[in-house]
Amino acid sequence: MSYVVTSEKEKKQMLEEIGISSIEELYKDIPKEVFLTEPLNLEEGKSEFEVLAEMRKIAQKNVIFDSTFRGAGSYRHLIPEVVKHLSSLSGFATSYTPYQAEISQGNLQSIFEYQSEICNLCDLEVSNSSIYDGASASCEALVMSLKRDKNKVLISKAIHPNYIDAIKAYAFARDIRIEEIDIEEGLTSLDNLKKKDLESVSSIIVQSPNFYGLIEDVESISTFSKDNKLECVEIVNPISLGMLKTPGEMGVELACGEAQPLGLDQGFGGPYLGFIAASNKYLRKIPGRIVGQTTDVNDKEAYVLTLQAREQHIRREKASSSICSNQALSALRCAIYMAAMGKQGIKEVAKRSFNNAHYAMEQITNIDGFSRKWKGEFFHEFVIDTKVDVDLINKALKENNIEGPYKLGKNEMLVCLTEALSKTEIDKFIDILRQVKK
Amino acid sequence: MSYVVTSEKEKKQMLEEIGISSIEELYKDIPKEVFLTEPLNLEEGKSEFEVLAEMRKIAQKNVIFDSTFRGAGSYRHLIPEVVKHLSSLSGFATSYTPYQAEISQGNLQSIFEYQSEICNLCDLEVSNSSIYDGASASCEALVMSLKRDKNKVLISKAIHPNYIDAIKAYAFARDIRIEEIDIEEGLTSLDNLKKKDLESVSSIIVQSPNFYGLIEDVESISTFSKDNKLECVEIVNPISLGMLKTPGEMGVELACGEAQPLGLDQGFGGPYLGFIAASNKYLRKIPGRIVGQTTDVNDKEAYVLTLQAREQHIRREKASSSICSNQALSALRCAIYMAAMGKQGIKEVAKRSFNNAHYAMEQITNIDGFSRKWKGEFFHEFVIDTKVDVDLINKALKENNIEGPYKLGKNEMLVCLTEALSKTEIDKFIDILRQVKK
Amino acid sequence: MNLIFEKSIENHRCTILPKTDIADYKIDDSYLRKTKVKLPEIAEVDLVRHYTNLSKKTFGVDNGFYPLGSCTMKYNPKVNDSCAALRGFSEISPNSDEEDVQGALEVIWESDRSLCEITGMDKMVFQPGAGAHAEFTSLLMIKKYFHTKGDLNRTKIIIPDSAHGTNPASASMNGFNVISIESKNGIIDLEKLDQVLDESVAALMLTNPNTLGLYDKGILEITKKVHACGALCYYDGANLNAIMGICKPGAMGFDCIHLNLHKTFSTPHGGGGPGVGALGCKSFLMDFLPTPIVIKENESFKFYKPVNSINKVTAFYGNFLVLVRALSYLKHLGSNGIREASENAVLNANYMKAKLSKTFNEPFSGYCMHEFVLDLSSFKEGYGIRALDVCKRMLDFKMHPPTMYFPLIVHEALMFEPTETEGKHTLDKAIEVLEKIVNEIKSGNLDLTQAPFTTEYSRMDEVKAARNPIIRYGN
Amino acid sequence: MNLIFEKSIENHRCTILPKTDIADYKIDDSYLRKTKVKLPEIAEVDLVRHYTNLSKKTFGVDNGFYPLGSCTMKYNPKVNDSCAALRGFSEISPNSDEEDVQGALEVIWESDRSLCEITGMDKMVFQPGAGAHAEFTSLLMIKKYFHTKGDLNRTKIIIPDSAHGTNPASASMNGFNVISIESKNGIIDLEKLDQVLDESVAALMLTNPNTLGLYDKGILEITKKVHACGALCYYDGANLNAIMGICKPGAMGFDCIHLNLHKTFSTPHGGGGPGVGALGCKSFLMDFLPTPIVIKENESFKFYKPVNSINKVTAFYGNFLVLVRALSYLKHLGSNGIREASENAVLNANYMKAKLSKTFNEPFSGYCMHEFVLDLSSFKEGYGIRALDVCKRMLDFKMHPPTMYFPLIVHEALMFEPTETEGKHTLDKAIEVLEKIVNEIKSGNLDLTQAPFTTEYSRMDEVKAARNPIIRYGN
Ligand SMILES: Cc1ncc(COP(=O)(O)O)c(C=O)c1O
Ligand SMILES: Cc1ncc(COP(=O)(O)O)c(C=O)c1O
Repeated sequence: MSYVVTSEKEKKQMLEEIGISSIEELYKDIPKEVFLTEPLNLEEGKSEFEVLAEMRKIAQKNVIFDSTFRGAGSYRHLIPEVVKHLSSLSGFATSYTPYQAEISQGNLQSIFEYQSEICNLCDLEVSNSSIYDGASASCEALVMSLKRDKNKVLISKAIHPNYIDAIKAYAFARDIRIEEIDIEEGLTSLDNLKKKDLESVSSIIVQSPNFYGLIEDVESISTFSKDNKLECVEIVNPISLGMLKTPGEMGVELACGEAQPLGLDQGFGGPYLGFIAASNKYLRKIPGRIVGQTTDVNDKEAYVLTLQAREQHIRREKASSSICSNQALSALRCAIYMAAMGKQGIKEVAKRSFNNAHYAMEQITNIDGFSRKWKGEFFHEFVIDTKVDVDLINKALKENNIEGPYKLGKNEMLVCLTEALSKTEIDKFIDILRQVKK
Repeated sequence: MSYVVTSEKEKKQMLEEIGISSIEELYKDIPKEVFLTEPLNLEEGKSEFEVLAEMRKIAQKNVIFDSTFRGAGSYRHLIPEVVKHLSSLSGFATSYTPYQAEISQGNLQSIFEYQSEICNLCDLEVSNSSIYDGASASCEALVMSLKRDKNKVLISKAIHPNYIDAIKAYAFARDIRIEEIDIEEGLTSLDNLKKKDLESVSSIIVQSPNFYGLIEDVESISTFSKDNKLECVEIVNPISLGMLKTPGEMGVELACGEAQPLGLDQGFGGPYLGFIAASNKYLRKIPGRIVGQTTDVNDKEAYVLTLQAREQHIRREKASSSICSNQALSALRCAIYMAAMGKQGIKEVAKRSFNNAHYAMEQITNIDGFSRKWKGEFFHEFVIDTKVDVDLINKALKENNIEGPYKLGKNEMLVCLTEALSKTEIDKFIDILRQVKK
Repeated sequence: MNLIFEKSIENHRCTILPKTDIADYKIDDSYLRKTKVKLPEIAEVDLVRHYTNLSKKTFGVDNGFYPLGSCTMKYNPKVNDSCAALRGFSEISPNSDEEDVQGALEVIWESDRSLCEITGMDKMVFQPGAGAHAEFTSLLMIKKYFHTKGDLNRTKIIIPDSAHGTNPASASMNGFNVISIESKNGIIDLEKLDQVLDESVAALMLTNPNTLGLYDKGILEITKKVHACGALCYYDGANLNAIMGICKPGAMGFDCIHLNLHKTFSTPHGGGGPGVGALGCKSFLMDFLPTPIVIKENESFKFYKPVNSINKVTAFYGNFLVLVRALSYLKHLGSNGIREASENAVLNANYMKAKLSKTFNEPFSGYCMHEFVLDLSSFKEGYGIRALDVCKRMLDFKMHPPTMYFPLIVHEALMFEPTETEGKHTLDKAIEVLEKIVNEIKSGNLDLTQAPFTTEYSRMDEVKAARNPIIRYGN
Repeated sequence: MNLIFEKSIENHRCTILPKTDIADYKIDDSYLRKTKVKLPEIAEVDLVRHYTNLSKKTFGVDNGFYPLGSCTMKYNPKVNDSCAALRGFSEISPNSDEEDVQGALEVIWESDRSLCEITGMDKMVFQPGAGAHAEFTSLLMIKKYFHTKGDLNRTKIIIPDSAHGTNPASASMNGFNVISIESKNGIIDLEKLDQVLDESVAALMLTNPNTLGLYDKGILEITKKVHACGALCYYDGANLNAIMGICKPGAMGFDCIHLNLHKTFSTPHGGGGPGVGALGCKSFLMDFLPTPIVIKENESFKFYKPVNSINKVTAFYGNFLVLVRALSYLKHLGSNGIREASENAVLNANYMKAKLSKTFNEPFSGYCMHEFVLDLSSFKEGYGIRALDVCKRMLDFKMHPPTMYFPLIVHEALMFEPTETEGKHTLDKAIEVLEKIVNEIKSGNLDLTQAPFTTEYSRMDEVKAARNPIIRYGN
């Protein structure tokens, strides 16, 4: 079927009104050479019942593991049902960008609340309404940080490799040179950083907790940046901010990252949500939509899209980014999640993930042949060196319907634990590791 | 947890306002002898995540068959996703009986529409807003049909046995005598009926299509009733009315039944929806809520609960029934289903079920050792006599993830087919029957 | 808003069935419908708009405070809906073989066990569709119980005048004579009880806490007296939300009981239903339960038919998917949470009562249980403003009014049941609104008989609706 | 409505985590956050009311007509949402092993194959987050393509003045110089094109049908010319809804393309997103696609890294669950349905245009594709009423206004895109409303500069918002 509403009889009336006898006449401007005479080589249409059954079969080809110890940029956190329910309410789901503020206050207010929550979480002053995902948000933040006539950016090698890939793509586009900062004990090397030629450098980008789960000394890096008049961009896991020092506290004025941990389904990688939070000085440089508070003509408190002069539909080639459609519904959902977990809940999620990871680390490293690769403090992920082949470990885990750690190398794995794991699940995991070893 | 909202601090303020120091003081009227000092012997509370996981495990202990040939009062029809979506919209789900019409017009209008659709389907003039289910609706219809000083009711033996059980229960309650009408070739015997002593009989109840799927000669029974000044109640499958002669057309003034086939989940038997439709003469006898059209004081078209004088909250022991909470949300869902299928769709569902059943019947009876028990015309269910043990057949089917027919006896089964089955599924079923036989 | 019929357009379609390879079978014309099927013809988009916009015109618990006394309009946790939506529950047939629906039987069994622990009953079943239906069923069991004993003269049911209308209605559906006894604030006068108690009485139906929200202190004496004359005690558990984990109806001397799972156990009310009428009884009545009941035999669950079963009151096992929600809620709350819910329901009611007693007359002073009643007669006398008017004015403040004119023994009654799922801030807001309305009444500046003023619809012409009933489109 | 922060109350909680048996681990204080986490503290019931009531203040396609030109606000079938909600899609990690996510790869593969058939491209990927992101990515591929060829002087992108703002913005994000060429009604003037075409041009970006809803007849000549000078042709597929099954961009001579699956393929717009920027290209560009792409090898699906990949533009595979919806839609419509959709989108637009041409000025006459533009300059001149005022007045009639002031080349533009999912009755209603508004303008009885009159909120003070931006609570 096709969701065409009009009946044949009505179509006739419409054609008459237009003054033609068939719809094809409307296509007269299309050159004959390209006008299709054969139907598309696709299957015939199906009823929704058949489609749903088919899609169900496809979905069943994916494995949903009972427990997972794999993170690496996409995390299984607990998502309250109320969050799913509220974010699918039809007004939110089926509206477009709130151009008509009078009939979009629900949407606008909820984005304003989202912006506020992100600012609060990061201790910063400005947030936009969303960017596609963490990687693209990092790229946009990089672009925000660029200084005139300085076309080099230093990036930590401990940033998520997929993000580095994206940064390299954006850098190629903008003719920016990327130089990587070495790592030392799994952390961005301050020594290496200090040795860099800063001549044409605009900014430094680090991630904390970094790809390996380690907490970076962002404070020193941001101080170094300030001292050398560089911009410092921190990519941060927002859940960690329930517990760890914030960008704002560390003097970072530009933070960004992936908000998936804040209540979004893992969904094979999307839709996720890139966030950017910054100090006031970036207000007119930040890309994407921003909602601001105002009043209507009757002085009723209300919300509108504001500062649109930054955006492509007004500035065109001079816009700060080309972003138009964004991740509004993801932002709404994260906002609902943040309110559902609330001030205390978000701390608990962070602390619980931290505790689980530390308990597991202790247990794993008690097993012969398993050791931590680096010793630094970490949040909820850590790297284990193992004498056993990681593939073997993961195979054994899979047989128990457990998704094993992220493989970094034949004998190196990135282990992740969130609050979604119970002690029983962790102990079972440890047990299997113990057995594989033998 | 407990969904208690108030914080400890607020509780203190509240206790102060009341002038007490602990909640227990509020319970001072409860005799010491019964005041519990031990906690309830139940498990501790759990988080919603644990509960959902537990319930998921329990749900997995139930088998969802790929295809089913079992009906017998609960039917697997195709339910459009839009029906599920719309009937769960929160205004509908979380409101109570629309006592405050000014803020319940959505609810009231939708029930009014439901009543209209039921009337249209049955060709009758009056419908209430719902009864618990088909069996209880049949009992309530029976009660409506009672005449003063006549305490006997004739019921067909071909009515669904569970309904007969319910009728017997209600009859015992009301001190009504039930007399069964024999069946002949699977149909209510007109001969037997004509031989009954009608002295103290109020009414006759038949079901069509009856429990065995056969279409009863309701017209003759209703004529017989009229001739003998009896009331005639028809229990009817509403989906069949997309195709088959309606109660109204057959002179029946009181119809009732189970509306589950109109878009309700099978859900292990409920929530379903009992409907009652009747001619105008029953208007003040019909139990349950009724919505009527009116205007508000500004002359705006609107809807209200009406004719409430029949109901328990006003008439108390003189009420037509004790029903209070009903199946409003089921009625809403059926109304949405009826609109979604629409005038043509409902015909197609009926016709398709009919065709599938007739095709299957033809195929089955072509197999040696399978024959129809009775020869009458049927809707979408029919009884097969088989030389093979029905249990064996059903076991073989189950191994193919097919739910077999309803077992009537060791060698007798009630086969049901709806539009949800494709030819491929039916052919597979037939194939298995063929093989079991060997 | 236009009716869906008015939006119907010839040959518009929403849902389309799969293609089929099976040809049409013939059927004799005499079987066929000749009249038109007058269902709407409407496209999916128009269907969605119709109902989405209707739902916006329906105020539910998800929209605001809903202190509808006696109805226990708690907030309904969304996780319960997710449980009920599991295909393993929603897509199974009640006619499936026992072995294929063990999970469903487990739901019934677990709910039974938990609710028996909470109420002090021995067995609980869920076949009745709602509270009233369970009342009817229980009384039927009582009737059959006496019949089976050969005690055929028990034709009366005693019901206090404060009882819910379903009580007398259910009794008379069973052919019993209803003996209404006068109560004081719903509290049974023991002397009056004595006067009506004799061998012709089958049962007493009691709501405790009663419909005024008061716990009847004399409860043990009452049930003793009833038992003494050979009659049974029936507990209307609509008000169980006050006493879960605090005391058990079973211990108070009740022989059978109904619970409204849609109230106390937090399943959405759906605009009037479906609910579940859970029916519990002591073991001596178990043989009379509607068939089948679920029993457990070596780790597996079975259906069982009680020997003297009253048969059935619905075709299958009641509103099962509603029961799933209630069980999810039960597991969620657990032992402590259940008691905590009751305590806070009572706390909330007393707080509102205490604060409102400064502005309103109460038919009685002292503590209440989970709900309380105000008497607005003085406003009617003094200012011509009725309880109804106050309720209609409340609509302007985006809250649902309390129950009006129930129980019948209080004139101009307003019955508030805030429930434990409302916070102090919500109660404070409601109190503020009510005080404001009282000021409006006293100042006389606003004609409250015309309220509400800001809602999309104004007061309804109910007389018109009843005088010339239009109850379907196109008649 | 109060902000959620204003509803926050100390120690109120919504979601509670499971109990844990794992003790707290110590961490050096220097790592810890010292500032307060200023998130709301709110109970589930209050959270639900907040958002339920906010959703009621948000007009979506489910509430009414939404002819927002260029945005293709189709009705979004609910079955698509059901597909996306399947746990097998929503609960899988993008970091899972290939063998465990074969279903997900199948979704990507099948979508790729179907959309290539529809567009005439050779490969389609879904990593970009939306249309603009796909534009950026494609231009990056083009840039890398020329770099790899050693052709380093192609620094220009030609874009007609009628283009969407994302086109020039995406070009300049890639360091290209934007050469804007004047068009007539969005139609390319071949002579003007000749003037700018040379070896410094990397690509032409074209929307065809263009943003005025016109199909550029000269398309084959245009792409030929562009190719002749060694540049590539980029197709902005935002308007594909007009021509599916009718003609293929690939056949028109385009080398790469983006599609907005959230438009043409009917996934809900979510208040601004997420969408999917599907990116298609001819085989000679495949090596440059973002990594990884999905390939099929003996019945199983694999990830593959194109040799000259531009790397990545999002971390994983784009907005996958949105893609699931689009695939569900594709399967639903199938070969015929897809063409039917386009035909009827065009029919609907032409019907509205024909009827409205009696009342409004059109910047051009003749047939349009799936959308059309009205020019309201004459009302501005004659009556001082702007396109904006007309839109605001439309709000009173419970419909969403069309796109205003786009494309920029038409002053006082109103751009209507009814889409095929609207019935004639809805168009007729909208036409009636617009005619009524024109009468109001002409009669002068109503001051439309003050519209809307009946909505909950009136016109906004946008200047105030921009002058002193308040973009978060409590600053
Ligand atoms: C005290 C009391 N008893 C019985 C009932 C009847 O319950 P139901 O509506 O579930 O039939 C109610 C319902 O409001 C009630 O409040
Ligand atoms: C013609 C045209 N091109 C590109 C875009 C950008 O697409 P998106 O919003 O998905 O980034 C749009 C969106 O409105 C459009 O209309």
